[in-house]
Amino acid sequence: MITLHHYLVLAVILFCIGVFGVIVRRNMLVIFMSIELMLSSVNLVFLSFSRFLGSTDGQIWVFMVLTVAAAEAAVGLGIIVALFRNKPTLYVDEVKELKG
Amino acid sequence: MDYTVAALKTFLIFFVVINIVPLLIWLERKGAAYIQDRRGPNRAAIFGVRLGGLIHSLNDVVKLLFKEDIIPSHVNKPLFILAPMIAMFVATITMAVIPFGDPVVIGSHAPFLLQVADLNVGLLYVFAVSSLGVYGVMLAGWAANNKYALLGGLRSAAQMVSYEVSMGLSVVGIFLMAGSLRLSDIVNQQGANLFHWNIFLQPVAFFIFLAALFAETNRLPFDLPEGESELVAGFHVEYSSMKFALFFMAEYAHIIVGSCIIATLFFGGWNIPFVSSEWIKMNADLVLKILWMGLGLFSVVGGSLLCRRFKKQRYGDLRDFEPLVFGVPGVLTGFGLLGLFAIFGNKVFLPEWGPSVLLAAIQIGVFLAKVLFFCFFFIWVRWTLPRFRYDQLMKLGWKIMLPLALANILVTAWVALVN
Amino acid sequence: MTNIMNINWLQFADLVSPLGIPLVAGFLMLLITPFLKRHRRFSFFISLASCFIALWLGLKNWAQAQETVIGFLLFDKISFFFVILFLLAAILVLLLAYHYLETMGINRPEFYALILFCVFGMGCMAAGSDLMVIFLGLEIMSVSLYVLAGFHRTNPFSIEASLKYFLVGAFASAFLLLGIAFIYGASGTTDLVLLHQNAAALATGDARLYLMLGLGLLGVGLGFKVAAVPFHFWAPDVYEGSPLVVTAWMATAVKAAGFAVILRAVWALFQWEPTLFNKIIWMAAVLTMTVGNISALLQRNMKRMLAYSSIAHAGYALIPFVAFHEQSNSVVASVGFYLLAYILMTIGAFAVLITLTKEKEEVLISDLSGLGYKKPFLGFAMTLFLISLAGIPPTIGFFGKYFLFIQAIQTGYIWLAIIGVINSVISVYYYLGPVVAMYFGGLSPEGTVPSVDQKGAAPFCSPRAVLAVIWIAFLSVALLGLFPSNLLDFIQISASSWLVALN
Amino acid sequence: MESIIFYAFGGLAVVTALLMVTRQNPIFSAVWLVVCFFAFAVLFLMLNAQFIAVLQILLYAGAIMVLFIFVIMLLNVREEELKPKVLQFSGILGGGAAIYLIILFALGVLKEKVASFPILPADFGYVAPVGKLLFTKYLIPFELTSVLLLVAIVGSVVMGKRKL
Repeated sequence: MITLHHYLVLAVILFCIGVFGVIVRRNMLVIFMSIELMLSSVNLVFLSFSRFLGSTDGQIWVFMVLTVAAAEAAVGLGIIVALFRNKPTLYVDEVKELKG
Repeated sequence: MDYTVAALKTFLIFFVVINIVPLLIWLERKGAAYIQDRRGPNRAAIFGVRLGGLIHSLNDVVKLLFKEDIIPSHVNKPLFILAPMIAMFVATITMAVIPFGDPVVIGSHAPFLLQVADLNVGLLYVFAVSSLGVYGVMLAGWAANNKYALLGGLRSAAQMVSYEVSMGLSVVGIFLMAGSLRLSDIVNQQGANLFHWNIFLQPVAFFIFLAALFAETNRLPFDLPEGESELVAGFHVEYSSMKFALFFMAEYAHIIVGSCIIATLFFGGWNIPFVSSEWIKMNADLVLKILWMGLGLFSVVGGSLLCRRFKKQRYGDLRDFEPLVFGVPGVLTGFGLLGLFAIFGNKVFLPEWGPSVLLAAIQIGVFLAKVLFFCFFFIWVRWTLPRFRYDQLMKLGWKIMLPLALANILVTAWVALVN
Repeated sequence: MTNIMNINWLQFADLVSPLGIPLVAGFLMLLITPFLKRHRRFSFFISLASCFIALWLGLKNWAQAQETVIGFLLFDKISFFFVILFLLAAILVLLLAYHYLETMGINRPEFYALILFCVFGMGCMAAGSDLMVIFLGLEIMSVSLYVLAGFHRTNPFSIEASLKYFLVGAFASAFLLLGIAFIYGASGTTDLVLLHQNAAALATGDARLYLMLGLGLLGVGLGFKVAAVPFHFWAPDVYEGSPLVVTAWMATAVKAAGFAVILRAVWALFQWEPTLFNKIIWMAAVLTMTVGNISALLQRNMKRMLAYSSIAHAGYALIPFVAFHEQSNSVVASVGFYLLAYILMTIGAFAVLITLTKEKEEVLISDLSGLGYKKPFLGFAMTLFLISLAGIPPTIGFFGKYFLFIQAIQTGYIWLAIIGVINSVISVYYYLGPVVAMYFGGLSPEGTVPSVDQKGAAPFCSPRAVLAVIWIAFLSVALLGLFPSNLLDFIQISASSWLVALN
Repeated sequence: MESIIFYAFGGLAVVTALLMVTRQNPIFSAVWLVVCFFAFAVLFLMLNAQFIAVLQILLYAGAIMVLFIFVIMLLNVREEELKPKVLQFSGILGGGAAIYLIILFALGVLKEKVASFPILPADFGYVAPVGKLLFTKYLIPFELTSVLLLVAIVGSVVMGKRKL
């Protein structure tokens, strides 16, 4: 019997793998992909609650999250390409013109 | 039980697609030849039987299967192997939602669907899956570790992503008319009346869709990713033997799938112009007789025409007898059919399930005929039009087709609102 | 409400116009400018004009505002107050921008369009009555800001700031969303008014843990967005790297928008267990103030110093939230007043910095030396802004802080107020650094005033628009510091109508 | 049957997510993430969200990840420029933080009473009901997404175009 909790725990595990990726990896593309993974697991949370509550509102939320993910991907990859033109590296720890 | 049926259907459809591919390759070579005013392949033969060059396709299959499989040392091996698989997989999986006919209802049994899955989101599924096709090309381009391949991969990714947008937008008008994304609903909504087919109701959408489909399948006039004159062979320059064949087959499978979608969305799917399904069901006996007679006559006429081409000692070997191999049996079968019709013609009556099955058979036949016509159309276009320049291609996609598709949606929505 | 056809669209258009006009102006600008020759001027003027019209409409709507909720937007006086605040900041920043962008060679219409879209997003954040609209507004704002931060594409600092801001922003958005997802799961709704009515019941019900998880994650997400400690680490880098006008915009309006959301969220969601909430706010406020101020002490770069000071100011603005349960009305008013004050003085300070830049982004404190002699007005204005930021009477900054601390004192959080005062005293030290440099720096040993051309390196270019901004900020900081009560009344009316009507 | 699918695809999602995070070469990360998104789509289907499941593939796998791979190809970083993995302080910190978060969340979630799913109407999550809601109740958020996408278009042109 699969219950709400199964889905929530799965979603949370996936979310945390995303957090792990963001914190540990230095490759900016992988960091960005980890963020996409986080957003996707948020979708899983929304959908399992939507299924549990029997309300379609959660699916609308997922629709919005998908849009946001797409918008962020477009801008974020644009930024990465622009950065690469200035300094050909993929690693955030090599980008340290600003002392911080 | 359900799963078994689904698996059988899947296998059947896959089998059909795989077998149309060599046929299309033959059609392509022959079509190119006749468009360029030459004969095309006609030498390979089995005991003198050449089938108009069709044996060449068989030869190609055998050759590609048994050729040495070379993986160059500088490639990225996992992705290099994965890429052609993705290409082929994606091309065939789309067929799952294509309806080949009305659900067959026999007695009190549940309707038997003539498609693998009747999804509520059918058309979106088609787009979702076809948008994955770009992975095969991109990963092949990247994994080959070769400048030409990389450029080909990049080009195709940009091209496919750009054209997917106008492709998706062009069919929104059809959703609006059908009120559903289910492909069977879209076909039913078009009905048997020729002038209710979407080709007449949504002509702009049709042309946009067609152009986008050419770009999606990487066919001429949009075959920039593999343009021989500029990129050697584009993304599959490093591939050989069966891996190359998979790409090659994927391209043709893509054409078949694309033709299926065009036939479904714009040409009434399995519908026969002006002959409604109900009419066929009501007059199943009559239809059966007409078909029986027609088949018999066709065999006789076709067979005798073939036999007339038999000339002794033209080649001086077995090939001289080739027309007879098909002509004589054809004539005999035709006479047999006609004779049977004369004897039993009036005594035949169909069992209870007969009309439904007959209808389904006719629908499948009509649908396949439409699909084959569009496959031929692809080939026709390829050997007729020149290739675009890359910037023109992008300009066409973003600056002409996209606004047109949007305008089409606006107009359709307005008309739908007024009605 | 559920059926969109029942909406009175005319009324909606009227109410939404203060947000909508900048948006429409942005669309128009993007449509028209490619066909124009003198497009830079055109886009500057059209954006400015749209902001002025929107400001006028905002004031008009503020006067007539009832608590109407249409299509997830809550049009009450406090929404319009925040919209007016954003528009004011936008006008000031736009006035600064034209000259600055010309100097940097990046004067393009997209900049103005993005600022206008940003204003729209902030308006949605302030006026949203559903977390969905708030979140989408936040994203519209953030995506514009990612680009604005990297608008000087050829400058590696700028693009790096953009990347850092983007990665942190997207990361924070994911946390925020997970929080919202759990809140949705706990309550089945994301409507703030409904949540406000049900939060107490939920907090004791079955779904308590989901709600707690959701609130915690939401808090983390919002903390990232307003750069509260310990989620502040990105702010100094981003503020330093971004173009100066964008920094001014991020430090002021964006922060105000973040606080607008926090006000709404605290009102709707965090009212069920005040003691725990107050402890968390107490910690956050103290940490944010202290870390911000102490780090600011070490900075030599003006931009970076102002960045840390903006973190510290976020800490001050968090203080009154401990009193939200008891006296929400005056808390909202004090935060609103403080944000307005902060916007005016910070933009003033940035305006003075902009007069000092010429193709070089960095402004060190030593670059300011002698400004008090060379340009007496600029020096005087800068001094006023800085002492106002430090909170020395009789400036607007003093009253702002006074109203904040008084909330804490009235509800018995004496120590919090004392820590706030101590922090203000620390901040005086680094705010006076530039003042000292302006009046006493750059003097030759004999104590004579160096002539301008001797130091010549510091080019002063102060076109009329920038001067106008400095004058506006100067006058309002000085005058409102002397007569703050009218303004406070204005804000108090805004706050009370919201809380009374929907409680 | 339901639990088999759940554990199979849930496990697949977790494994591919871990592979995505640990690959050194970003293109492998991207490929694993695509597989992960497929597993997500199957889970979405199990949750009666047909429409969203297809959108997940269409948008994430078909558009966003294609963009990622496109950028990876465009930047064309060679294998030898990729850094070897070293376990750094941040690695230990991140691993610890992630495990801590998982335990925290999982404990929090599991403390709740067992909550099984209710029976839903047959067309739950189909295109029509979701679309209807999107264009009536949620019309204004829907329009906001179009503004967001416009901002993203302007933004990516500003950042990406070589010459403006």
